[in-house]
Amino acid sequence: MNALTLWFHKTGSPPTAYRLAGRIMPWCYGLGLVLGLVALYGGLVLAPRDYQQGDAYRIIFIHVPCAWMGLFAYFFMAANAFIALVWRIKLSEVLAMAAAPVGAAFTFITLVTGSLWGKPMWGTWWTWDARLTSELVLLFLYLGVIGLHAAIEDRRQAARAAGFLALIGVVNIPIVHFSVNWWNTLHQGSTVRLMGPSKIDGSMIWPLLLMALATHVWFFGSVLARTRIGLLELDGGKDWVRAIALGETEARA
Amino acid sequence: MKPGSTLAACAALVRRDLTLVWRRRGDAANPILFALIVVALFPLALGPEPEQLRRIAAGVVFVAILLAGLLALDTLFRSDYEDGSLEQLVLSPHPLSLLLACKIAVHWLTTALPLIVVSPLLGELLHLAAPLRGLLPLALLLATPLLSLLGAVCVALTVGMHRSGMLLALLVLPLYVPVLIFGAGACNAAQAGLPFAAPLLWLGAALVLVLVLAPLACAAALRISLS
Amino acid sequence: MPPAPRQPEDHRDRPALLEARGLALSRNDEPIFGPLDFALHPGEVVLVEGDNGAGKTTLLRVLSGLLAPTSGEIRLAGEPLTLARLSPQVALLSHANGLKPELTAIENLRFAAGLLGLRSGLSPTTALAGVGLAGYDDVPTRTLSAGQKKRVALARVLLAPVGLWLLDEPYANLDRDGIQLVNRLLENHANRGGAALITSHGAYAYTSGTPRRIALRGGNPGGGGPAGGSGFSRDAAVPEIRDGFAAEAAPADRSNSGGEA
Amino acid sequence: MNDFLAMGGYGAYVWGSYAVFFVVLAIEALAPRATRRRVLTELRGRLRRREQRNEPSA
Repeated sequence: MNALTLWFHKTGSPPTAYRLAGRIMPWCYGLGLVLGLVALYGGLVLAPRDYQQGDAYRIIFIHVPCAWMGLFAYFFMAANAFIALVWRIKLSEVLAMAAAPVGAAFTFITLVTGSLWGKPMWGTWWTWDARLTSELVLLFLYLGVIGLHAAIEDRRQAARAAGFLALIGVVNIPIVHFSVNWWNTLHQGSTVRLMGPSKIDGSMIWPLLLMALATHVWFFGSVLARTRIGLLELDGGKDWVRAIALGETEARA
Repeated sequence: MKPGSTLAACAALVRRDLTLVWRRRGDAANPILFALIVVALFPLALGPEPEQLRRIAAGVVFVAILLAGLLALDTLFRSDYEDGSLEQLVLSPHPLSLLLACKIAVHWLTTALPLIVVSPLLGELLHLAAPLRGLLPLALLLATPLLSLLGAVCVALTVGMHRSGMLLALLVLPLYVPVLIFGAGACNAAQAGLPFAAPLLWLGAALVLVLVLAPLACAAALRISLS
Repeated sequence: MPPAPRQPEDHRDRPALLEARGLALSRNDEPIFGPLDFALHPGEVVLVEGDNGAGKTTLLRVLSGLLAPTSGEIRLAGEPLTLARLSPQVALLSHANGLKPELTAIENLRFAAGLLGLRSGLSPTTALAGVGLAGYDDVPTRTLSAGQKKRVALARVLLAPVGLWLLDEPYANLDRDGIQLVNRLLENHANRGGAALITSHGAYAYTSGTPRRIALRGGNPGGGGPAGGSGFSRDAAVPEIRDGFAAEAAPADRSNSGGEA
Repeated sequence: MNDFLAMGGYGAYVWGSYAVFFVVLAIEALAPRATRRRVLTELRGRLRRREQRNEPSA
């Protein structure tokens, strides 16, 4: 066995992964928070007012990073589900299922902030714009994965079934996007482009990118937190979990 | 046909499923009645103006048939799962995906095809525009096998759950979105005097692809949920 | 590797129909059974004993290939069993009979024959007669009693051209004649060079021949001491496997009380 | 300061968006803690059951 596979086996073993995740997780959360606050300062205070949209455009600093995260989390989930189904690696199963609720949260934020942005810009809370519609379908895909995972008793079987669904969804996403785009051209009337070809100033772009970085780091922190729980559930009968379960009782007593 | 050959197995399965449908023929009309009721609800909700109904006719018929198919999906594996014949199917030495393809085909023939046959009637209830009378069944003919095949994969994932109805809808509907868009979209385009061949061709292409992939995915999903 | 299974002389020259090595299954990390090591040779009938919830049914599902084991491997006639390619050499009788209530007995058997093929010299009708249901050909399965349904399911197993039978509680729901019928079917199958693994929750009834027994204790390794002289068990505590020769064979009158569901 | 809060008349939308962002992410970050507590309680129950089961035979 070469050094790399050895390393994977060692890191992929639940107790090691649990400990490693525990060590990295607070850094992700902390870094995400700090970067996010800096980005917010840049976006809300430093960035100039948009000549067309006024201050309303400032929603972009959370809307767009969250939209990116929604997609990123889905691909992260699907990639892990693929690894889990093909090589039956426990850690990947847990990682995939940990990403689902986080991705769903980001997608939800995208939809709500998009709606809040749409009201002053388009005069309506909701429009059947291609992006919004695709985003809605993405949210349903997430909810399907989460629902299926919750509905099956055996944790490994649940992860495999939900992972399989996530893989079907990953094929579905571009098809939905393509079909919704086509559908939208058929009903041109209601289309309003959210982001026109207007040039974005440098003072606007850096908070956006920084916020994207912050959400990514935050995402990994949250995924690791959920992964730890998933590992505990999966390895419930093992000694290392027993030590953790009993250790926490003592700590509280 | 040699007994024990894959062909014989498929034939036996098709014959059995058709016999079963015939023995339960009372249930066969249920999807049609359901679609009829859904379509009848629209004039009641929106008012009887023919012009308004004509505008939405194709879309409403499409959605009604999609929902009727969704309700019928549950019967695809349920009884086979409950009486243990699904296990026998999985344990047979023949390619599971092929056997499942046969099952899905019979299911489509007995649930979706009758709906297509009554679709002109449903359209007439909503004053469907004359040029769409031929196009709507054609679009349905391309779209409903897609719905059945995609639905079968999701049913296979939820097989064995006691109350899978809502969950199944949640899993299936995102997959149905593109089919609905192209199927109903073709009709709407034709109604607006736009070219409508492209969406139909897309549906056809998707059907060929899904015809190959869905039984394989369905078999893999079934193995996961039976374990 | 555990020591090689001890076998009666006449089976030594033929490969094992079924071989399990270190076979174990757990769900949500709760052990269900195992690790188990055993082999099933042509002409053998092995009885899996255990209380409710000991994992008998699950073991049969694993052995048939429906369920992937958590660890260990299964070999059927020397070939490893994988989920991707199930073996055509296994017939499974599970709790659910696998019969369609709307179809007649003969239609159910015809379908089974179409799916799995026919054992040479048998037809659905003769198989039905072989389980004591001659003349029931055109009766809808729905109207049959639980015991008669079990017989139809047994006819399905009988019909399949396979060497290995995995029967889950074959005695359940059967009357005295039915129990003897199962024993006769098993005996004939063993004499033909087939093998069978049957489960029973204690009230076993296989009286003829030399049934070897595997006792499942579920995932609770607390109980049960090591079985003296057992050559099959990797872990002395789980499971306990004994050879069921003379001293262990069931007394004949036990079959009367056996088979209660 | 008031100017900043008003966001050129779009205050409700902008601050509303940011509120949603923070609330959802806060819930999302706190949820694992509750789950973790629940899982550990379940595990302890399981361990206790297992010990009880083993004691009589031991």
